[in-house]
Amino acid sequence: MLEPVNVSLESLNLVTLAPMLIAIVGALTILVVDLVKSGLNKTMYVMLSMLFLLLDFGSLVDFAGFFAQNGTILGFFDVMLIDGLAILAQFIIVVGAMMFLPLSLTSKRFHEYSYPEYYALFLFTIAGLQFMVSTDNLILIFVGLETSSLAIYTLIAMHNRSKSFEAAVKYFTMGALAAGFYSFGAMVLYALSGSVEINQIAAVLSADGYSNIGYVLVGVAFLLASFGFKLSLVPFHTWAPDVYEGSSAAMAGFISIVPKIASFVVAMRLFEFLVQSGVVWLEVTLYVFVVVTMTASNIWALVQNDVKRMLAYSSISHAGFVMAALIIGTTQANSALFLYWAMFSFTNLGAFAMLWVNREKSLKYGQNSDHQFERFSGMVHTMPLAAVMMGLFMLSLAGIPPFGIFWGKLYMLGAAVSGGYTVLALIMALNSAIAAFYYLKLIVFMFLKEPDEQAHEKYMTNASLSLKTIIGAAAVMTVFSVFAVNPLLEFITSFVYNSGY
Amino acid sequence: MEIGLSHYLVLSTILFAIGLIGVMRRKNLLLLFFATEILLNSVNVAFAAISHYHGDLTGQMFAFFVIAIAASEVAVGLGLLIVWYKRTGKIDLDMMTTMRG
Amino acid sequence: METYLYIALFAPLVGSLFAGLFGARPKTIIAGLVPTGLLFASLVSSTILLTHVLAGNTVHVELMTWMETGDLYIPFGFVVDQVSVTMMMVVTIVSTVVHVYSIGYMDHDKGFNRFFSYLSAFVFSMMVLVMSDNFAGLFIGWEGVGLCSWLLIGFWYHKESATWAANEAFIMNRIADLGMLIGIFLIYWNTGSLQYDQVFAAVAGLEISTVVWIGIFLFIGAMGKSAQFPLHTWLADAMEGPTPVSALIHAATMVTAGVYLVVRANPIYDIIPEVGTVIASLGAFVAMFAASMALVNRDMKRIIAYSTLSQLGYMFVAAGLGAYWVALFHLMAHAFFKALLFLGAGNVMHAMSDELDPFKMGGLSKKMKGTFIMMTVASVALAGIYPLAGFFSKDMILEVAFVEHHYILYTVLLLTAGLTAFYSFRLIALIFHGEERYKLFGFDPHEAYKYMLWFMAPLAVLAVIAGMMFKGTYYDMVTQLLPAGEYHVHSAFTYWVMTIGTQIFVGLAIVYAYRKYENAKIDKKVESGFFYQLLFNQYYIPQFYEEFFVKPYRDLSMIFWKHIDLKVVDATVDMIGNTFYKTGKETHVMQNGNLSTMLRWMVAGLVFLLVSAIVFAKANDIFAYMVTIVPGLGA
Amino acid sequence: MFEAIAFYLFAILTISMFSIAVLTSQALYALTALAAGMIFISAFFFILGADFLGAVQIIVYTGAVLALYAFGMMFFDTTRDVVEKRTSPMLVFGMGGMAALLIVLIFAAPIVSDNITALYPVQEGVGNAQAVGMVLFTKYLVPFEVAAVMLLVAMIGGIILAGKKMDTSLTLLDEDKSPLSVETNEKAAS
Amino acid sequence: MLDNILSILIFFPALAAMFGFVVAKDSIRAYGVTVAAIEFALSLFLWYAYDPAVSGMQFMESLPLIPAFGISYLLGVDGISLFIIVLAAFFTLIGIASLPDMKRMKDMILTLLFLQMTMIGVFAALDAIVFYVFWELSLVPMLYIIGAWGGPLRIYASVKFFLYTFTGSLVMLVGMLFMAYFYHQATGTWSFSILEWYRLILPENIQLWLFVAFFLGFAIKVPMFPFHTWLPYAHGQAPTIGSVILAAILLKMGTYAFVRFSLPLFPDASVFFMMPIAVLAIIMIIYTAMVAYAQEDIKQVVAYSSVSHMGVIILGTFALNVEGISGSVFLMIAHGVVSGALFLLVGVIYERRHTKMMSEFGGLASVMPHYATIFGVMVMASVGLPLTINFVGEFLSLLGFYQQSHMMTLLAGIAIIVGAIYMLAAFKKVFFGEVTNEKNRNLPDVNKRELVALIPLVIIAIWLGVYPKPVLGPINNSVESIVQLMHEKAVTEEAKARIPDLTSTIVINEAKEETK
Repeated sequence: MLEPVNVSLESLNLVTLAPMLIAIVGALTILVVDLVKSGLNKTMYVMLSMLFLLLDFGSLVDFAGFFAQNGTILGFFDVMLIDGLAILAQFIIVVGAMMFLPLSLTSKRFHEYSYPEYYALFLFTIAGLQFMVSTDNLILIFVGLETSSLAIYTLIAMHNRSKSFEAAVKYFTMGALAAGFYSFGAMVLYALSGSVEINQIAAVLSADGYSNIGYVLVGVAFLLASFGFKLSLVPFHTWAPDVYEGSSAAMAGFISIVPKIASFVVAMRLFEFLVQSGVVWLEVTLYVFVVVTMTASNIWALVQNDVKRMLAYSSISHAGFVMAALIIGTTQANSALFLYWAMFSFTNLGAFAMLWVNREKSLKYGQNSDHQFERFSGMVHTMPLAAVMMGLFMLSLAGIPPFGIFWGKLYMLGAAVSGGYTVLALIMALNSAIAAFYYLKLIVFMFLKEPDEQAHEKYMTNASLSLKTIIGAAAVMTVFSVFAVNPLLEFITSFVYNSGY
Repeated sequence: MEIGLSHYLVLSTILFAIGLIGVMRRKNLLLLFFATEILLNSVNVAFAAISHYHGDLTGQMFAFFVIAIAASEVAVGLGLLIVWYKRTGKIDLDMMTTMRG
Repeated sequence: METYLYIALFAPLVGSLFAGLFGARPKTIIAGLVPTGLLFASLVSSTILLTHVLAGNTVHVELMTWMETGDLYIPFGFVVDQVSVTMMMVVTIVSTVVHVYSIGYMDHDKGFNRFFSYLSAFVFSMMVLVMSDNFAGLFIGWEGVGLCSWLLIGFWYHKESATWAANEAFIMNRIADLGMLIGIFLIYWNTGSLQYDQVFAAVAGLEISTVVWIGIFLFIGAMGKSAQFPLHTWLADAMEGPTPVSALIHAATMVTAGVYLVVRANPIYDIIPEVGTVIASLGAFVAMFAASMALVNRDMKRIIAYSTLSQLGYMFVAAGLGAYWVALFHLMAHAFFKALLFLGAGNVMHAMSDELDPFKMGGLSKKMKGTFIMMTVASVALAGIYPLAGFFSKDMILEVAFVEHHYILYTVLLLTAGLTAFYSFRLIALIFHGEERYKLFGFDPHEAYKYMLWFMAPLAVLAVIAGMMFKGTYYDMVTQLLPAGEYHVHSAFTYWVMTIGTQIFVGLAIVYAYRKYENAKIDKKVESGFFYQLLFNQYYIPQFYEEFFVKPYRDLSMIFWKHIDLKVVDATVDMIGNTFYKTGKETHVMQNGNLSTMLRWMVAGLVFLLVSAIVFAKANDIFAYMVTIVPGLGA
Repeated sequence: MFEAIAFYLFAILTISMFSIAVLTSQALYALTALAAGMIFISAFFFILGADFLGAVQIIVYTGAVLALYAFGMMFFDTTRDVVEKRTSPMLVFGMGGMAALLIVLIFAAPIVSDNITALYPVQEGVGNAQAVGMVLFTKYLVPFEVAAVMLLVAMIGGIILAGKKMDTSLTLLDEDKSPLSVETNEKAAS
Repeated sequence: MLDNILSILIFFPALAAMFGFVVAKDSIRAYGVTVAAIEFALSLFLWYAYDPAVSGMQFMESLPLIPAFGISYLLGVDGISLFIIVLAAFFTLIGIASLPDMKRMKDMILTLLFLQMTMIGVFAALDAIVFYVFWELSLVPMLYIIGAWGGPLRIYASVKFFLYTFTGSLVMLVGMLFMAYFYHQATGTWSFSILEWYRLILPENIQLWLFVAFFLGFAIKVPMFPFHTWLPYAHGQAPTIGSVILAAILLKMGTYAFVRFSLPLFPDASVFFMMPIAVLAIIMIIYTAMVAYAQEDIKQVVAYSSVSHMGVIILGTFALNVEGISGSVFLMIAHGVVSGALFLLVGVIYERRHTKMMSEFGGLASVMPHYATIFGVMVMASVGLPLTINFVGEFLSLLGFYQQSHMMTLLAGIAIIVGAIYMLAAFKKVFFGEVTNEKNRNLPDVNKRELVALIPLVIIAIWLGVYPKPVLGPINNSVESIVQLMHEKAVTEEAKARIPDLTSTIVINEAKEETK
């Protein structure tokens, strides 16, 4: 007979679930409100979601304080693992979500924003991602990942036009394949170690000295393929441009930032111990991935005709850049990852919001995508302020100091150099130069070309006050980020360091 | 002849490969989804086998969750297919190439 | 005395700036008079300074610091000593005359004001050149006269030939200036200073090879300004400038700067007689070479220019052989009579509406008596007939060569003296004697303004008496600074034979020239001869330069630009960019929008990972196996 | 011995069934083969003593998933022959076979590890379902709940996407056409 | 006021530009001129307050910016940067004052003010990252100026300019990070302060690598052969004001950085690379001068001449002695004045004829005598006539390098010949001869607005040529301290020998003083 299990409630550390539960409760609340009274205005839902996200954020602040004092928190039979990485990642996830959510307050009417389910799914996504980062159990990671992914597929499709369906289907199908990879990889590791918890796996593997290196590598290869999909590493990136193009700009921005940071954290947990324990193959492979991803996506971004697609490739490239942290593996590098991503999120938010603001319902004659470069030509004459802001975002993305991303880049390159990866640092730096070309392309269109005769008035079709506020805030953050870097860096470094990375 | 873990793993691999072939080969989305089910199923066999040979239940847990995930994927996937089909009348993925480059 | 020094130095500058104020306005006579007056003031100051120096004093002032960095210290320092005062006198006298003359000569020219501005600026530069107490200051004047020469040669900038000649002169001078600059660098890094006194004091302690290099490089600088072979072509072309300019710059002053430099740097050249010999040989060669070209030329001014060139050769012979005071003396005397000759030629040109071919003149002596007399005097002086200035200065050089046992040089110089007499009187004969050919060409010659002639008179007087009167005083004065050396042939017999022989030889040459050219017969046979053509075409050197330097330079520049800069350097840069772009264009089709392709890419990625993983794992295994079976591989 | 026979039998069966599912051009065959393959898979679960899993497999897959697919098939009218344009079959089979071969190569060697300790050991005398339940509701409670949320998400997603809400695209609709008219119509209909 | 004067100098124009967005279009020029004049006055005040006897940094400001990574906002000027700052303020002033009427005047003036911020920032920064920030930021306004107001190829030119220099400076950034890392290794703390870095003595092989990394960034900026090809396009396409600022100030960033970074940080590497760099410099001097000679566009002539002169600056810098470095720093200022003026002058005829082809002109001396005079003065300054500003710099640079290599200097000295060739040829083509093109017959001479810009430049060109001491003195002091630092830091024997030890010569100088 099975013995009854006595579990004290305290040892469960139920509180570790708080942030995710808040998001889930938020989602359910929205669904319930809709059941009680349907047809409410979207603004209500947006603000409701914002409130829950704020609560979520508050609980994270609480955790951060707790972590700073007591270190890593385990909960629920050690399934939940709230360490510095988890807290940092959740901060980025929640803040990113809070930034992108108000983009639904458009003046134009879009399909997805008219339905409360959108907001519920949005919150579910957040919850899923939060689960994903705050555990080292492969099962929970998988479930969290799928929760968020399935919600995102739906969110993309809810934009409701044929391109968004196409994007959702592509994303979904490839996601299903990646899920297969993930489960296979997890299976191999489980077969090797008898455990699905990363620290256990690491312990077991190092205990027998990686004697079954072939198995390990097969498992890692599968997991790498799976996270390569999530992190859009070449050649697993092919979904990214299409999905970005097909989804609404706001959604695209969200996808480019929030889910990725979750995947980064998981990748850090999964791969870094392997790199550290001298699995040369993984180091080399990651090196190749980083270089190829950065370079190839930059090269493809060069030839894009659509700003959104260009930004998609650029996001791939940035992801590749950040992946370098996994190879370097020092505290500095891991801190740089978070710093970079925090800076990147502001800027990318601004850039995508800008696209969102000038979104029109129908395509003009001769266009086959929403944000062709021609649309932006001569923008500085018609809308100087908007053009300047977009220009700032582009400069920041290109890594021109003193704008946001530069500091991330600087710190990451610094980490690479300090870690002894000077050649990698050079490659990364030179890639920024390639990337500068396509960011400049937009600047060239906005500032150096004459405006298109007809297109004058329609830039801000979709703008509303809240959108403008967000863009303005993003611009301010981008410009004055230098003052935020130091506190941020100290905060991040202490968290990363105390988590043992 | 003892059936060991390796046998199951090899079987799982073969099934997985079949799934991969299906994923790569199918142009009809619905049939492509079949192939993704095969992928997940093949892994389940392996999980069950490992669980058995290690005498550990975690593998079964994993397999259980994989089944749950597979089921949810079907729901969303079919939903997506339905809207797509309603809009275009096709579920052939060769028709889905408006975005490229 | 310092006040006089400053007046002498800066009065021309003030004059230049004053005239410059009117630069773009129509002619104002005041723009001519004021600089002239100021220059006269400069002349007076120079004379006062001369008396001061004659009394055995020198003036040395330091106006202010120019450059000071590291160990380098260069002030604007000026010195009036025996050498510089001589030069100052020459410069101020000739330039005062030329200024006055120019008021008449440039009377009808649109650029009257501008001309005086340039001319005075030139005098200022020349004064800086001669008065400076250091090599850097000398270089300022050196380049300054170059600039003014450029401005004045190209004064009539509408004329293609004038501007071309101006640029040629400037660039050729620049080539030599590089040598000069290097010389200065050498001096600085070896002696730690550029002040004459410190340099000359230190130079004795240097290694001889260093001094040789210094001497060579300074002389290269001198070669450019003094138009020595092979940098001589610009001088003849410089005759495109207004004639007073030719008189002042290209006869009396600037071109002698090279000689001045060698004279000034005599402590350096004294140490290195071998270099001096080379200089003297080159000088002798140039003397002969230039004279030969003057024989056949049909351009009045060019003939005089070649004669100048030839005389500069003489000076270098003297300087090279260590007879610095002789060189300087000839410089002075030459300045007077050559300026006079040029001014006379200017009168003729005026009279003949800027016609330069003497074969179109003839018999002008009746119409232009004053000019005729003066030019004849100048030519006699040039030919070195007793008792005119040329005799004392030029024959002295012959003696120097003889005394120093350079008989080849002596012979060359002697022959050249004959040639000089010949071409000088060929010119006189063609212009002033014989038939009045100008009528055939419809010219109506007239004498120049009276005051122009009056102001040429001092030069004429000097050309006559400079040798006789001043030689003693000059010698006493100059040898206080320059190495004294009496160059007398020891045997009185030899001396008389030489002197009289030379006089007779020269006289014969004059007579022959008269006979041959009085009637301006053109001997077709001779003219088509090889030597005539060779000389007439200046030994084909200009063509040679054109073919082998100018054209290749132009072509090479074109190649550098069109083929290397655009097609190699720039194209490489663009190629890097284009490679990325093209790669993008070629490969972005892999994103063909088809889901099947995407999935296959994913699987391909996986397979790639697996392959590499297994290769790695197997390699690892094999390596481990090898380690076990092969001892000594290490673990 | 029995185990070996069963293993090989079912291995051959599943492989062939899945192969048919993947290779056939008849959609109906594919579906049927898939269903059969799923059931054969559950046989392995039973062989391996994972009874609970086997039951879940049959219920969820054959019961739910395949029913959904069948419904989808009817909806999409793919019962007739699926015409598929093939591109580079060599590549497909090559890569698939390659992947399989590589892993098999590794898996041919048995996993030897002394360090594996079962964290949740299979206890003698405890029914599989019971044991699974124990683990599921202690250690894996959180994933279980999250899985529930996931299913909820999938449900909402499925309903939203397949339901009427997506019929008229507000995104593409002009502003002046009142969305309310659409929604009110819907409400009236429901 | 004095404590923060550098910050005020840097941010005042930027702030003014922000406010300038509000100013109405018709008054913007007055606004711009006023702001630039105030800025210039401030810079003059800086010069006035600067103590020329002190060789180190003055007006230091320090504020921790990112202490966690050792980045601080550290400013200061010495004799080397002081005058370039003054020059930057000056050129912005006359640039705005002489701006011809153009479309989008307001944008132009505001951009110029932003550009001014970045320029002054580069020269005032003493922290490598702050330096880098301004260094990169300066590309942006320049991109806009070239790209928006330039010629037909403007977009190509501006993007090329941006990308090329950006690429180079990224490599430099990696170098900086490595330097900081090395500092971290040595001291245990992060720091990007140049003054802190000065204290590090690096092993030679590290010096070599770092030198190369920094070199790439600087060399492209200078631009050195063979990285120069962006420059002709940038100049060729840029509007007058763009060329002026580019030639006068922006190019100086590269040469300035050599003096500020490469020499004192890597003395041994500087000695090691002296000859290769000298070879490049000589190629630059002669080759680009020849290319300049082949040009048909007057502006391209000036552009290539600019490159050629930069070669002399480089050569002077790598003379590694006080004479050479002082000369090269002085030549930076001189080159700024002269090539700035030449570009302004070219702008004058471009404004009138909208062409820059020399074949279109000819005989302008009689049509525009004042113009021709000023042009002539500047041509002469450009060919390095004594008593003009360029001569002092060129003379000292070449003089300095002569100590290192005789042959090289002889080759480099060809600069004075080839320089004269292309300049005079161009001058001749444009100004001499008869007026052949009817369009040129009635061109108006320079107007007041243009004179406002040109006359001061002429005055400076001659004033500093005659009396360079006020500038050369402070430069000399600061350069001496750098050379001494280099000598002390040098590791290898060769470097010790090549870089003079000033402590020994100071004794001699004192002895000299006594004897005077």
